Amino acid sequence: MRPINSVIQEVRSEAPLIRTFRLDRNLDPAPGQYVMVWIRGVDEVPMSFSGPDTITVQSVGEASAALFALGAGRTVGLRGPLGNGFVLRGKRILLTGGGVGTAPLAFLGEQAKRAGYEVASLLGFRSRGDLIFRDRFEALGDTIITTDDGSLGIHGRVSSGLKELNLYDYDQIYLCGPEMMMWDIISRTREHAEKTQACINRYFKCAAGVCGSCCLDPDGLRVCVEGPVIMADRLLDSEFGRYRRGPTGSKGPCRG
Amino acid sequence: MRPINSVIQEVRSEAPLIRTFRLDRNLDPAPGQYVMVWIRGVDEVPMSFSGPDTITVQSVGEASAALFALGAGRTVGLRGPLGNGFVLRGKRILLTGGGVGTAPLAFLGEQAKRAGYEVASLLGFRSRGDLIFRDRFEALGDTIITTDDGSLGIHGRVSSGLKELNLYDYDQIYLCGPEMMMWDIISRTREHAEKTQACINRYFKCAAGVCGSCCLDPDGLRVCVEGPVIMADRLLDSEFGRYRRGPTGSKGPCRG
Amino acid sequence: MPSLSIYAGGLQLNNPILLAAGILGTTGASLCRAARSGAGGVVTKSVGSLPREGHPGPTIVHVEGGLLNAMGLPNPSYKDFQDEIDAARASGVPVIASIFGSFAAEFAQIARSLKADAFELNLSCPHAEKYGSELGRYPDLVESVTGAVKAASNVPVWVKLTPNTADIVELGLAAQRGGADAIVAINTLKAMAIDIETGYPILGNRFGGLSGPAIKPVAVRCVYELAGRLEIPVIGVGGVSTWEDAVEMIMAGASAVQVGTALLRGYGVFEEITTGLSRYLERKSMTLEELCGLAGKEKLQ
Amino acid sequence: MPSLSIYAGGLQLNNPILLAAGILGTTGASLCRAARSGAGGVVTKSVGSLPREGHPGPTIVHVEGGLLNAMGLPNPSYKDFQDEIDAARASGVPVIASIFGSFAAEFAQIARSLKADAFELNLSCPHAEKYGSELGRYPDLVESVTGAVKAASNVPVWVKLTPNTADIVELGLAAQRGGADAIVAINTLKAMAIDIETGYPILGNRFGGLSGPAIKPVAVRCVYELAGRLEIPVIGVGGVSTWEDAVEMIMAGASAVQVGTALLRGYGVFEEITTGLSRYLERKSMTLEELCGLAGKEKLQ
Ligand SMILES: Cc1cc2nc3c(=O)[nH]c(=O)nc-3n(C[C@H](O)[C@H](O)[C@H](O)COP(=O)(O)OP(=O)(O)OC[C@H]3O[C@@H](n4cnc5c(N)ncnc54)[C@H](O)[C@@H]3O)c2cc1C
Ligand SMILES: Cc1cc2nc3c(=O)[nH]c(=O)nc-3n(C[C@H](O)[C@H](O)[C@H](O)COP(=O)(O)OP(=O)(O)OC[C@H]3O[C@@H](n4cnc5c(N)ncnc54)[C@H](O)[C@@H]3O)c2cc1C
Ligand SMILES: Cc1cc2nc3c(=O)[nH]c(=O)nc-3n(C[C@H](O)[C@H](O)[C@H](O)COP(=O)(O)O)c2cc1C
Ligand SMILES: Cc1cc2nc3c(=O)[nH]c(=O)nc-3n(C[C@H](O)[C@H](O)[C@H](O)COP(=O)(O)O)c2cc1C
Ligand code: FES
Ligand code: FES
Repeated sequence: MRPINSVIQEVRSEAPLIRTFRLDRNLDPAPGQYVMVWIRGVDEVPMSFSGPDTITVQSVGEASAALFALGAGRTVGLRGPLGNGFVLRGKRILLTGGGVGTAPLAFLGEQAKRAGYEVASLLGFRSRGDLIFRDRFEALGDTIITTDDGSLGIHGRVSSGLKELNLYDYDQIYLCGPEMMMWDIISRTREHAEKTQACINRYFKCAAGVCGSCCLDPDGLRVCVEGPVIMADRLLDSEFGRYRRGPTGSKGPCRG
Repeated sequence: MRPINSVIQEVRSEAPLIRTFRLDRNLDPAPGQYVMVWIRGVDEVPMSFSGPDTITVQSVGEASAALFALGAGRTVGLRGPLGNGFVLRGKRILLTGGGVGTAPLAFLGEQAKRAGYEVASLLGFRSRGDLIFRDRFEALGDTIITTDDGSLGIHGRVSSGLKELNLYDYDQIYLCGPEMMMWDIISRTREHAEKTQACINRYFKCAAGVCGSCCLDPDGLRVCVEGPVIMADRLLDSEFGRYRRGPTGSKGPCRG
Repeated sequence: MPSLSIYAGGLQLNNPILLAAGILGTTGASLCRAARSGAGGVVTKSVGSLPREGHPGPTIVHVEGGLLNAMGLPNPSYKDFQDEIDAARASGVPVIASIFGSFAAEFAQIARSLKADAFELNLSCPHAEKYGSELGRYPDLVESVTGAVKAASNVPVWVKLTPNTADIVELGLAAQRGGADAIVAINTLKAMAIDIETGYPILGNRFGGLSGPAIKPVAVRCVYELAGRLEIPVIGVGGVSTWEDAVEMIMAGASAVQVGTALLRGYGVFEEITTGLSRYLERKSMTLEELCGLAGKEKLQ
Repeated sequence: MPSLSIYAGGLQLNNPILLAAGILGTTGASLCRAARSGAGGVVTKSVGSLPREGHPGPTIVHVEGGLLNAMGLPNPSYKDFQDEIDAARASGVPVIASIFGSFAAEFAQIARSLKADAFELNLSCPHAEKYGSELGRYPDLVESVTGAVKAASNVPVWVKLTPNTADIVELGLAAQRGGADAIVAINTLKAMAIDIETGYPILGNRFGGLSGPAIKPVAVRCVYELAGRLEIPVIGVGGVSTWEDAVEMIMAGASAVQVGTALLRGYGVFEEITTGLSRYLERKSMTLEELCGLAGKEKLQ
């Protein structure tokens, strides 16, 4: 139950501020589950699995920067896999999201494809240079890409790409990305909320369901243990997309 | 792991100072194993099982007297079964001992008889009035009884009865009784020590193998967990029959 | 079914099983959820006078028989917490605001500013510098902080004590002198865990507090000692995770019981415990009042 | 295999894993057996100046993650104990005599009368009136008792401390001032258990001491705090039951480690722990000295 020591095997740069770390062990995670990564002497932070033995990290602050400073051969402590991951349902599925949120989606898509699902993807990035996992998604099936600056694919936000798709064609939709992007999609596709699984993000402290820092209004859903994958219909009338609590527990705006 | 509450079902008087208590549960003991009996507000003391759900107690001091004061419907706390019991071996067995030590022997004999063993008994008591379990032993097979005062059976100590038997006839010998009686038998039958199992007695405090109060010189054998049944050959060169430690840990004479 | 309702520490409770401080107590919604799940009352996360982010991670470590935590009292400050309390009070169960500070006037200021059904003074957190047990280990400070909060508020004041002391009764008597309406015992034991691959203390703060089943025998002992010596009620907390544990704590002298770490199993613990407790009282034909402090009574059985 | 031999607390030890006081320490034979089973040294049952039978039973209760005991310091008195020590010393490992008393002169008298390789002063037993932690909670008494024994004997003097205090470092500093050669931390936590069928406290003495895995995080914290502040070595005890636990305790700052409750599993624990510890040092290419206190070092990894 203590952090498991893990030696980083390989570090790959995916984009200027995004790197994938291959660990020395497969913790048998379900896509959508996460692991608490202890960067010793710094902090312990939640990271989704981007593969059975990889995490893909965006450098945004102290802990992620410290992780970037570690190379192959250095160690981290792991606590996981934690939380509830995505559940595969139906036959045809759509993966949608953006940014570093594509990490668990690529992992899910690969598992789905092996299991015989038909997989399509709709992904958004800020610009061509931020694109990650393009090959992984394209190997899965039809892939639509949007960029905010139009440097690749459709010009605009992910939701601009929705027009290209008939969501009724998909048995299940899987969502992960910056909160405002996810909210944009969820709120535009309300009629599909019951078949949309969203992998969301809150400020985690304990990651064990006791401290209360990740609880979602108005039901007090503990994202760390009851999520991070949550059916979108439960998010519609929640704080999601409206506000989120930070490290002190006070409310602040949603990022991304 | 805490004391199990048990309601006394029945109390039977076996002799002036000996009573059998039937408990409300069968803890599935092996004959020779014991149970720590918590007489609440008084003490917790070790008692051998005289049957699957009975203990047979001689009143000798505070705790046993307090137990005598409890009748059917009253409760005790139980911790057990504990220790190593007798192991049945061979085909023909001899039960020998005396006093309240006959309790585990009667239990063993009944189990052996059901399992097809041929059972003989040699038992010693102070006098006719102290006799217990006569019917139980006689139902098992040949039974020789000795009394110190000659009021029944052979006049003399148990060892006087040994002359009536050819110990080579028995595959295994089971011994329980006052220490000096057991020592008398063991030291007179040295050549049979390897096939003699003795259920012995020391001052138990923890009954868990940690406090050290029951340890036997010279090997430090923990009677509470490695006994109370011990092969007689391990007793031959031990403190057994010579001295025993009391509640303070200091050496004193053997009783009985 | 026998009634579990009870008047304890100045509050009327539907049942004596409460949510402990710092456990799922950051938001009004999570407090309401505890109430809906059967808690007889809920204690909030401890709030202070300034926003705090708490300690860096790891903030918890699972250890044998328990949990180590060093959250570091993260909280938005009392100025940003009334909404959460109000939301929690909508649940209908009493909401006890846990508060902390580093001197009496700071406690009093917070108590004056917040509206809650009662206050619980955290004089016992073992891992936040200048707060908690760093004050709570001194009887004179316990007395003066309690007195200051009593003077500043007109709701019941509970004082939560630390077991990291040679004599918890001294601290309890001090709180009683200060006018406390109840004692809450115990907070966590100061403890730590070290990563044997590297030598790093695991908790971001190095030191933390041990909770869960591991500390129950210590908590039961503290409650028994306090209940035997004080006139005010004692609320028991520490390692309670089953109804049997709750019975033990009440027998030791607890008028009510708080549950913390057991929430690792989910919100279902409240119903599990209250149902078990009711059944027990029914089987024994006893009332909650008769059960309370039974272990300290002269004549037993 | 790396060497496990170490000089600690004034004694040369073949390995740093010792038998703790009061565990299978009543007879010379059981102490020898611990030595034969691989203990690097053995501490006797605590002996006082008069024979004591100890508390009535139950003297132990199994609890989650640990053991409660209230033996009550049964012992034949030092006058009847030299034989046991002599028999134990024949094993070849150092024999540390644990002694207790209720004032400095009583300790000194016992130390003057017994011949052992070292003395361990029990200033920490939480469940015997007028002994143990009833003295050991006061720094001035810790200092004076230590000083008196130092003056009365010419072998190393170890002082065993109680965790039932707000600040164990204060007690450690007092022992150091008194001239202690090493600190032993920790004794058990004062605790109790109640029988829920009847309300009876289970232990004959009602109160007892909690030991075993449940207290390891408290022991590790105490050792870490003491090792960081004292100049004399610290010997760690509390909940060690695997080699990983021993590594953790040594990293926290323990020069040697005592094992108590884990003997519930039998004498095999000594070899299990020493073998695991050797293998670990080999894998890490470290010496025992390098491991000691690693968690408190500034630069790690
Ligand atoms: C379930 C889950 C899965 C995640 N998966 C990934 C992933 O695959 N890749 C990735 O790059 N990031 C992921 N994150 C976000 C990642 O945890 C944060 O980016 C990281 O904690 C930032 O730490 P920092 O010290 O670098 O930045 P900080 O300077 O501490 O903070 C930067 C931002 O990150 C947020 N953050 C900081 N700590 C946490 C925390 N403990 N929990 C949640 N948010 C935090 C802050 O709110 C802040 O907005 C995930 C978060 C969650 C909750
Ligand atoms: C394994 C084992 C099995 C036993 N089985 C039986 C049995 O089936 N029937 C029976 O009547 N007795 C049995 N005894 C003995 C019984 O435990 C003692 O007679 C009883 O503990 C006496 O307690 P008391 O308070 O009545 O007497 P006390 O006044 O305390 O002592 C009377 C005598 O009993 C001995 N004694 C006291 N306490 C203990 C103890 N905790 N452990 C061992 N000896 C003790 C004392 O040394 C003393 O000689 C057994 C003892 C052991 C160790
Ligand atoms: C994660 C966590 C956070 C806690 N936060 C607080 C707190 O803010 N204030 C407080 O008084 N106690 C706090 N505690 C202590 C608990 O309220 C409780 O006293 C302790 O955990 C013992 O009870 P338990 O074993 O039931 O958890 C916290 C405990 C845990 C585990
Ligand atoms: C049954 C038992 C008896 C003990 N007797 C003593 C004693 O006589 N003197 C002493 O200093 N400590 C005594 N202790 C405390 C232990 O030496 C040790 O400090 C404590 O149990 C914590 O270590 P552990 O978890 O490895 O058992 C005793 C502990 C137990 C469990
Ligand atoms: S992060 Fe603590 S409850 Fe979710
Ligand atoms: S009675 Fe304690 S070791 Fe046997």
